[in-house]
Amino acid sequence: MPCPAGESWERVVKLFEVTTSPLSADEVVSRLANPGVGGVATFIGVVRDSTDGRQVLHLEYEAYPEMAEQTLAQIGAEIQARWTTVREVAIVHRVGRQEIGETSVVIALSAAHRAELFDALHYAIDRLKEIVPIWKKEVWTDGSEWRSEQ
Amino acid sequence: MPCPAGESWERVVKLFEVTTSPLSADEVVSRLANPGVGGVATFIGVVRDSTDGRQVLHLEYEAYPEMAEQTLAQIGAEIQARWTTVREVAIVHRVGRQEIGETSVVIALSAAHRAELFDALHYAIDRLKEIVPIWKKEVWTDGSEWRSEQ
Amino acid sequence: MKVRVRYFASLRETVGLEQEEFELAAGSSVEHLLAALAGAHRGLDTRLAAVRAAVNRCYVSMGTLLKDGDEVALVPPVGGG
Amino acid sequence: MKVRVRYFASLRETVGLEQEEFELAAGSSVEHLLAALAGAHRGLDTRLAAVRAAVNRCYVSMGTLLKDGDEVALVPPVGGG
Repeated sequence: MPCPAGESWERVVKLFEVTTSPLSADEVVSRLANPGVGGVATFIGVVRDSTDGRQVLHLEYEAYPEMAEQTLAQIGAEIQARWTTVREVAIVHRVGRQEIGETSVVIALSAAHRAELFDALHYAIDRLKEIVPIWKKEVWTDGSEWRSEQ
Repeated sequence: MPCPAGESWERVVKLFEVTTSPLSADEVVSRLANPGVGGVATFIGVVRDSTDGRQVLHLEYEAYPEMAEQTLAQIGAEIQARWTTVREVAIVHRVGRQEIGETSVVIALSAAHRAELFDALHYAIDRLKEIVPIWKKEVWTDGSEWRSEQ
Repeated sequence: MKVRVRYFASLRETVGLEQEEFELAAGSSVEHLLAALAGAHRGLDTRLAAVRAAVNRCYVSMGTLLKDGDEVALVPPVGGG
Repeated sequence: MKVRVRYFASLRETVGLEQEEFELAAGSSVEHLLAALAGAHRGLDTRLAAVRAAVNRCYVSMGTLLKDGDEVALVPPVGGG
């Protein structure tokens, strides 16, 4: 008699993910877990209460999720090709409604030697804002607008 | 009759701290809490399992705690003087025995605009290793040694 | 041939659809598709200059030829992070 | 005058003390103190070239004059992070 179906014994870790769940930097960093690594750098995007002096009530993020995860993985590959001391990359972006002060994105990079982490981290967030199909709508008391940095 | 002594209603947040407790990046980032901020970058030091190919069992960190907290605060002040878009800085360093994979230090910086975060973060960890009176002893199966990058 | 067109964010609101099946002549390019969509959806025309196109989840140039069953996404300026 | 001397890490192990009160002639500098400590503690002499000194928790140069009650830390090469 075959074993009953159950949860897999494997822990499946997604390094590049779009999710509606709240984000934790510790949790994203734990996806990199590797005791050989000496340093991790993260970028944490936080929902701001204003842009251009206008009071934001909350944000709505929308994604093309399949392509967003694919482009996040592409950014990871670009980084590892360009900065060879970077060991692992994880990027998790939250979508849906988000309140002021909540975390919208966590980028985490690990390296045995830290020198290249910082340029790579800067590249990761710039590139995310350039190619990843995720959009954000600011909701004010008197209206709303889709924002982009482009 | 005076009110009985009790806990203060104020939440006292230490931005620069030496502690024996385990560290959380989320917790250190929360010390910066400010809804006006759009980006946070962190550096997370992780205890490595080897240096120079030698297997490390665990590390022992020792500090001159009063001076260490004072020099951490000095690094924060240096950063805010040099990179004016950096809003807040928090640095928490753990001391005592630490196992492979544990977090030894968390540096967190916030800024309304992200461009300067990465250089400032790089400066913070380099400067920490230069001036903060904290020492680390590697313990191997066959001995131990105080390490420094200098 | 038929392609599946997906709309997001401001374009989703302009068109009023998340996606649709769209019938095209064989040999059509992305550019041909966009022109046809602009004819079919009021208000889309003026928005297309800022739009990038992705076919099967990869960005492509406007001259890229489409084939039956392709998923074509109209990507307005992104703003994650 | 008396100063409090604090030892850390490898120097703490060399000297076998975490701290001590040390009697010095008035007008002594950090350099004078270090020379006196090297005379008092076997094995310290060869270690001093790599040591920085902190007085009352601030790094100082070797020529800095000490005063009664100062806390002087001998800081071997640091290695936090």
